[in-house]
Amino acid sequence: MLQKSLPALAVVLAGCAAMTQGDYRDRAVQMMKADFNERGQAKLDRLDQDETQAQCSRKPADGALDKEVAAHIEKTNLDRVRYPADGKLLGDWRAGEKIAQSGVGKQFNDNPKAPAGGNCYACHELSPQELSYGTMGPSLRNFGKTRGTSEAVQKYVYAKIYNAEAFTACTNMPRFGYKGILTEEQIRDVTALLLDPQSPVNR
Amino acid sequence: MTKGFIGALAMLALGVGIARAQPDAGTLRGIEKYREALAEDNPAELWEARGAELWNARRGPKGASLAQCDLGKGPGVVKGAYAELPRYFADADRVMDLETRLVHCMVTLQGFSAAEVTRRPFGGPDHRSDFEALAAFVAAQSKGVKMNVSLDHPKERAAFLLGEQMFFYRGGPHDFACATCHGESNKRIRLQDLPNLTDAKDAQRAYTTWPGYRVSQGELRTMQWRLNDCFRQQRFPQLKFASDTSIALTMFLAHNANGGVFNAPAVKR
Amino acid sequence: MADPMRIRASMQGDKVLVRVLMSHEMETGQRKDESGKIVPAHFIQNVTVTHNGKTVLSAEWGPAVSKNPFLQFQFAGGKVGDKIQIIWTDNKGGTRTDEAVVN
Amino acid sequence: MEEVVHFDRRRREFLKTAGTTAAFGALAAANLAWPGTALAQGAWNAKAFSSKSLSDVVKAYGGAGAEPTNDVSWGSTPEIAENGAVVPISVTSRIPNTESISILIEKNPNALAARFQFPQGTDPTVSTRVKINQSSNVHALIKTANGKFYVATREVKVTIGGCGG
Repeated sequence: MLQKSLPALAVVLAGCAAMTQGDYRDRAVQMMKADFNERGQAKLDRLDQDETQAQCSRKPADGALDKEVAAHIEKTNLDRVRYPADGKLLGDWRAGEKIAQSGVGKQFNDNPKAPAGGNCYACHELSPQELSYGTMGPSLRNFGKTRGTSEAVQKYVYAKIYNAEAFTACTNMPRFGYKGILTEEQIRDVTALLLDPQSPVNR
Repeated sequence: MTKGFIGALAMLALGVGIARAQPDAGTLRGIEKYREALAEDNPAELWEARGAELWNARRGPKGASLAQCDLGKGPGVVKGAYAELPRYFADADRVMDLETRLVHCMVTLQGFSAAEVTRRPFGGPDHRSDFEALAAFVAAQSKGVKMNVSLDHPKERAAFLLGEQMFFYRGGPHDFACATCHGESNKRIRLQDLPNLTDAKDAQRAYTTWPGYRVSQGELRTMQWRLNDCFRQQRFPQLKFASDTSIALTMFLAHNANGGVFNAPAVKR
Repeated sequence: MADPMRIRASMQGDKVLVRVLMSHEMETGQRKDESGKIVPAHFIQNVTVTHNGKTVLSAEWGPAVSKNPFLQFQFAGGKVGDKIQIIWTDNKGGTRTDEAVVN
Repeated sequence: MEEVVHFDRRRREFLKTAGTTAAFGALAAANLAWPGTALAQGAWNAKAFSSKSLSDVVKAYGGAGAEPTNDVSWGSTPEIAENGAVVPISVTSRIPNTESISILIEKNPNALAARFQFPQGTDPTVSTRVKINQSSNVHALIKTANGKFYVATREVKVTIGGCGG
């Protein structure tokens, strides 16, 4: 793999003074596609971007996200939200807590048959018992206590977990339902973790 | 989906944004004490010692040592070399990071095949990595030296700009890019501070402390390993060892850390 | 992994402070490898430190001592130039002896 | 096969390092008979290291019980550990005639992690690093020259770290 020939790169780089940002982007994508090996469940198609991923691959120098692009991202992703057919949005908060704690799933060394976690604590504060929480996302402490459990709130929480891009274009939060990371039942359980009055999040 | 519902959603979304999680001061002080207690007597020294032996050992089909390996500051000059890597090497007509250069020297000086020496580049319970030992040894010879990575050569500049593109490239089932976790300041994942690798100060602090002894694994890990494992957690496929992508990203990170005083091998969680 | 120990022995006032890093897996016997098989326990059981031939510390360890173990202690009666010898033995018969001079 | 090779290598290195005196050769040979082998240089108390509780460890070392004490300082021992695989533990006993300090992790599968014996002239203070499976009480068990046992306890919390995968 180290003997990989680089004539294509050499040609491109020879004229690099004239290379534009777009050229670098294309060249970077080509380079990445040559430089990964598929392993386990992680095949090379994971390097292929969908429209949202491409629009959200932005450097600070690219400036603020265009309002129309942001609206487009949110609209297309909202259209992709699928609620459970039976209309039930709240599951078991205890199962939700386990999902929130678990960071496994979808990695090349993970068992593809085992359920994935949501890893919520990596980025969010939830139950007060868990001291080890991240701050990439907002605190979700007392989430249901302060917002209630109306159908609108339930639908929002379910949809936010299902496809966060529907509400915040280029968010750091994965699209757990749309991308098939969590199942319908798991999303219901995490929704319950946030909203159930008995959940430690609200106690 | 009614207009009213969307409006309610927007308000809820705003409400969520108000209460930012504050790090628990007592917990963080405790963690700080833990890190201090481990900072001295770093087991990385065991790797440095083995790396020094490997560097000087006559090995390979040519029975040569690495003592004549040119890490960029002339054959055999190790002191300060790591603080200037990656760099362009005319003899290979390629930008190389430390590990790629070590492969080059193992091939050209010692007569090993690249495939052979890179078959299992990372160590584990049943396997020791020569690269991890050599990287610990070489990196330690740059302690106290300021990071000074050049972009003067067109290929160095190209590597940096390609690395920048890769850093912000989202993909995989989780939509993660390097920047997802390392593009903002003052964030934590669980209790670990996340360096903002686009910010000079954070980039300096992060880059100058790799390689590091990873206590969770009991292994000395290098920048090549760090990138490999970040991509695993990004849910990407497996990054090839010493690939151009790995070098470009390392160039982006190393150059962002310029001016920082090198201080590795360090201890890492 | 019988790499040499890293031994530091230095005078701190009238005491000799000894700090040691050892290279050892300290396998617990409870970890599974990638194929799901239990990796057998493999750990240092005994450590003996001598100063000019006299034992100044002896230790019994179980597999709960961390991988690549660290040990620090201090004793009286030593001086610069004295010899410190450390021996460890593990549960599979592996052993290692290293020496250092007090500085 | 791998292990056999390793063993031979270690044994060779040992013999090389220690010199091929008869005494050391015999020691290396004796080690072959693990488990349960008492080594010439020091015994390894298999019963103590398979004990699940503080009281069983005390019994394994010939005591009836341990008296709580505050005459122990914990030095750089943290109250919270970022990773349970490596937790620095530092114990100093102020109890006169301290002969040994044992470190026990209450919630580990086997409680006893390590035991240190201090001959005359060695300070009853030791630092090491241990594995702690989950947040747990850590005991410092002190035995004095006249056979009495004392125990000091502190809690160490172990956190979940990193990206979680």
